[in-house]
Amino acid sequence: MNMGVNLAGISLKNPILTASGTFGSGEEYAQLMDLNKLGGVITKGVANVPWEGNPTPRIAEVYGGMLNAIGLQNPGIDVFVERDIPFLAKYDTRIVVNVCGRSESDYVEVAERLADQPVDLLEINISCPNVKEGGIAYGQNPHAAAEITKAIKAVAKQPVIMKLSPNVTDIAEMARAVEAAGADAVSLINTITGMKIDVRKRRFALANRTGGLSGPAIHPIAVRMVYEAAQAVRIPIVGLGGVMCAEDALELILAGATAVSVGTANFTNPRITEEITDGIREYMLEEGVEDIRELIGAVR
Amino acid sequence: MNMGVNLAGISLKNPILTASGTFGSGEEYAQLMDLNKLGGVITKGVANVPWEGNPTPRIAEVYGGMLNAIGLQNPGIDVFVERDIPFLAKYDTRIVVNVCGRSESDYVEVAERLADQPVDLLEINISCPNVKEGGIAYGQNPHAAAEITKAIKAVAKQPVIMKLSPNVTDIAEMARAVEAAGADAVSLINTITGMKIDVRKRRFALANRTGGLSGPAIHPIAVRMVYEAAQAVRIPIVGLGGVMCAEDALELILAGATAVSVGTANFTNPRITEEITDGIREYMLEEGVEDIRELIGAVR
Amino acid sequence: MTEKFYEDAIIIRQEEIATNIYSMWLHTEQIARLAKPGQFVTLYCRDGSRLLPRPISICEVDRGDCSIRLVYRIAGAGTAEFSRYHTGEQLRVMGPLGNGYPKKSRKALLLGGGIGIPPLLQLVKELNCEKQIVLGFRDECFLVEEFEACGKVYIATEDGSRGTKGNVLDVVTEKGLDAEIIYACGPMPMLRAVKQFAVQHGIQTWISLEERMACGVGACLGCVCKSTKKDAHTHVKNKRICTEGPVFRAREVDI
Amino acid sequence: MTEKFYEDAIIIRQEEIATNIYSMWLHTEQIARLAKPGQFVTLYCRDGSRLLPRPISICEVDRGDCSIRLVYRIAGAGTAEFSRYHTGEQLRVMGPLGNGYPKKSRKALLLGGGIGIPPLLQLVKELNCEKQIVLGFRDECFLVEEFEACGKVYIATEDGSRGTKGNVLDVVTEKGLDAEIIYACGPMPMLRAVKQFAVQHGIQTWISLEERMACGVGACLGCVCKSTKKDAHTHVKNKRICTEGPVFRAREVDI
Repeated sequence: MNMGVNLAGISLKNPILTASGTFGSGEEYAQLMDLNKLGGVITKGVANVPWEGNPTPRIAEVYGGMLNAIGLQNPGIDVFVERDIPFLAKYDTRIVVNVCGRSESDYVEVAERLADQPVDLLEINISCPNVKEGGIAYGQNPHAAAEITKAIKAVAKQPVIMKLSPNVTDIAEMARAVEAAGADAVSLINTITGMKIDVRKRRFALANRTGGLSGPAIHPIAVRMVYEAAQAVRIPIVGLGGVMCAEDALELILAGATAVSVGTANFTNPRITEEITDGIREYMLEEGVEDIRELIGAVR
Repeated sequence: MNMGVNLAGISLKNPILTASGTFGSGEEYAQLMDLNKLGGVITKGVANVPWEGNPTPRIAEVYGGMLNAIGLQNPGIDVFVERDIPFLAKYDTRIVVNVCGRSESDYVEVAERLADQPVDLLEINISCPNVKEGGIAYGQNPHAAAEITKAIKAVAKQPVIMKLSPNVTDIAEMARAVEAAGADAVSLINTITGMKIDVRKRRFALANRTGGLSGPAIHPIAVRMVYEAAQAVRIPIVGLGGVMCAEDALELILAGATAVSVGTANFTNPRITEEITDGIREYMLEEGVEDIRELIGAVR
Repeated sequence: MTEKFYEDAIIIRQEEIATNIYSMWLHTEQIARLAKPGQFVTLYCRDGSRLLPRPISICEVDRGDCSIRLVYRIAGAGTAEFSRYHTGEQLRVMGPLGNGYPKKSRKALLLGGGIGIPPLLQLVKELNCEKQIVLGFRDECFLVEEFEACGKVYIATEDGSRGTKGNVLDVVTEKGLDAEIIYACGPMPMLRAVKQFAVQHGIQTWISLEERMACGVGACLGCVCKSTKKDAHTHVKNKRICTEGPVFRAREVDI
Repeated sequence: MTEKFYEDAIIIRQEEIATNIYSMWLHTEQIARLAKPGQFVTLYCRDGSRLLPRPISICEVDRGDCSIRLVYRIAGAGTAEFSRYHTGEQLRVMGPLGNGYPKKSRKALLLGGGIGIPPLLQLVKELNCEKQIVLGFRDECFLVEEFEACGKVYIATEDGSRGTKGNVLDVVTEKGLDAEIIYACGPMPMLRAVKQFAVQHGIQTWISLEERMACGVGACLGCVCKSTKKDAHTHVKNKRICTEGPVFRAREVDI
């Protein structure tokens, strides 16, 4: 039985990845679960320089999900290259570096710094709802998304995954735009902009007012958008959004995802990624599926 | 203590309404709760002629919510005027008729038929994700939304509430477009397009493939969009989206909603609207709020 | 519209009567008093991630004891949650819902398949006529003794482990059963076959249908079935299974 | 990084020790063995609508019995859920998390306010020095007897119903307490006042902070506080309360 998939030319031992921002660079989870069992780790977003992120509260729980407004706090590419990449390189799993920036040159600088690094894929975050410049400004406009894609592709030595925002009218249009601009893959969905108000204090629950909604609450929206993107583009899709169990991951795969990122669920159970991979294996055995690739986009 | 609000010139005894499509025309719930305790009933959408709606399955449960793809089945305006309006007119509550159509002339015809009827407000559904023509085709394009608003305003004898879709990049732009076209109010959010796949049967859970996601899962998105719309327009806002309790309703009011519609929660408890109204009253007593209008848009 | 209530019921007892098939007796304030054979109730989950009430047919009614019996199969997380409840625990219930079976005093044939069998038990207890009961199972049987106390029972199993090998209609043919009225509940393929049989033999037939439901009271139009004539309420060729049904004259519906 | 485990714990007993304040003893496989004063655990809700684990400080540790005591206030639906659990029930726990208090053998002043009091109990039990304990409450007191068994206890209540009317620092001033080291946990306004007091008197002070958390292990960067110097891990002036904290040298953090 084969659980391996090919993501933009990179082979993954299984389709389960960790979603950016929920797993650090793996070190914090390393003693709670086995990183070697992951198809890959998608790191917390890294910029060309350190970012302080947003003020607190940065987190609010909501029904069936959570809001976050971290604001892409990160130590900058230098520390990341010195500390995080060598740590991850010790494990038998793929390294996908999530890249964030405030301007095209920020993104390009990070991609250039990573060119000679033992990194398998780049995931470009153009869909963070919690930063003013960069982030979602690129993610809600197909032309801007295409431009940033071209600029990064011009310097990147690894395959480039463009991470798309669900906060758009037409996700298929966004996917087509980055595909036409040379993206090797897309990942979707990033969080959906949400808000929580503390009715007793009569103020926003998050210092940033709005935050990104993640968790099972958004899963049906992720399945729909992965399906729409899969009908619109030929490049592979990394599906994510509220995956809590093997069935959720399989829904995204059947809708057209080649790989699946698990995010918020890591907070509910640090071993969830392994349980999801085991669950997919069981499903394949029970359903007589020889090769997981038979399932990719099998529901049309 | 005052719980009454003024919605586009119509006074409501309290801000709680029933969301269109979840409450029929009230008759089915009349023996389970007291319709007189509602600020108003927003009826199931009605068109100029009967609609058969979509094939089944039309319903799928998802984590913290549900998907529906009813497809606006309705008996048509003639039956509605003969049967549903007289039934509702017996109660001491406002009557808000939700209007749907496939073309501008469909909407206009219904608005004209209702002109001499004992109806307090019209809510125009330009955001149903489950019908091909009409519905969301108008709801995702500001120009189309403005055109249909003007056409209906030209014939409507009651204040017109335009019901907006959350499946857009910029909800504020949509709200401004219908305000400029003469809308007396907006209501948001309608359901978010979602999908569920049965992984064992490897097919879509809904015959329509996609359906509208409702329930507490979407509440934080509703709060954010109501807030964004409230910052963008002067006309009153009917807030809805996953309201399950008084706190949820208060969040929408504090974000800028003048009234709140309760939808999916009716399925979890047929008396939920009364419990929400009681909960708001308790909150006002505990917090020393004399007039609920003090709370509308109080968080900025 | 039928009188219905939304109330807290108390679990009198619950047991697994076959693999993943549970029998739950509930004490209710009002529902037992009103319940008729073929009607159903909806049960509400406690877990906040599951919002929609689960429709479950009424298997038996003890009006004196104000209690109803539900026999259900674990079909997902919601019914799995119910199966973990213990005696004395409360749960929210709404009902009785739907129309139920008409009770005619004619030579009756009751055809039940799988988890469609339970609603026929209260019916057979209340029917005052000659009763022939055919129960179809995949393999494991349940409720057979209760039915045998009410009339002649024939059994069909798909694997042939008990009674006739095959389905309920194979029994009807094999035993040459005839009737003036048929009451049926079971999976759609069985109901289609029963309708066809009824048409061929010109027998009045009542079947109970199921569909994904949301409100359970006729408001949301989620659980419709196709009807042969325009429905008086919807004014289109759709009938609400939760309200006009779940029991329909076979010829009324397009299945 | 401190060793931590994700395990199923069993509730030994639980009781309400003051209005909405619960004391829960948990039997754990590994956590009790490793737990240090000032560390915390996260508890996972069963209800699917609540996803995030709840951080709760460790009040007492019985390593021989492999058990830990948690004393928490009902602050929302999650803690309300925990308060309904009974002896013998299981719940998911992760821990021990965070750094905990350093144990110095110097004349100590322990300052606890409200629900910030519990983590000081295990600390006072393990400190081997002169201990002055000041506990501040709004009105209702709890855990006082346990602290009195470990050292001299002074009480402050906002309503003056017991001990000094006012807060913990009012007691320190009124009684003229002095110390070489201060350990404090409580609401932010109290901690700000304690930091100011410590700076004025040049006393080494350790405070325990709290913030909304998601992962609890330092991965998500949700629960940071502002630090006076650039942090060695984050390389910005943010420290992770769940990892570099929850206990900080008062001068390290900008509160």
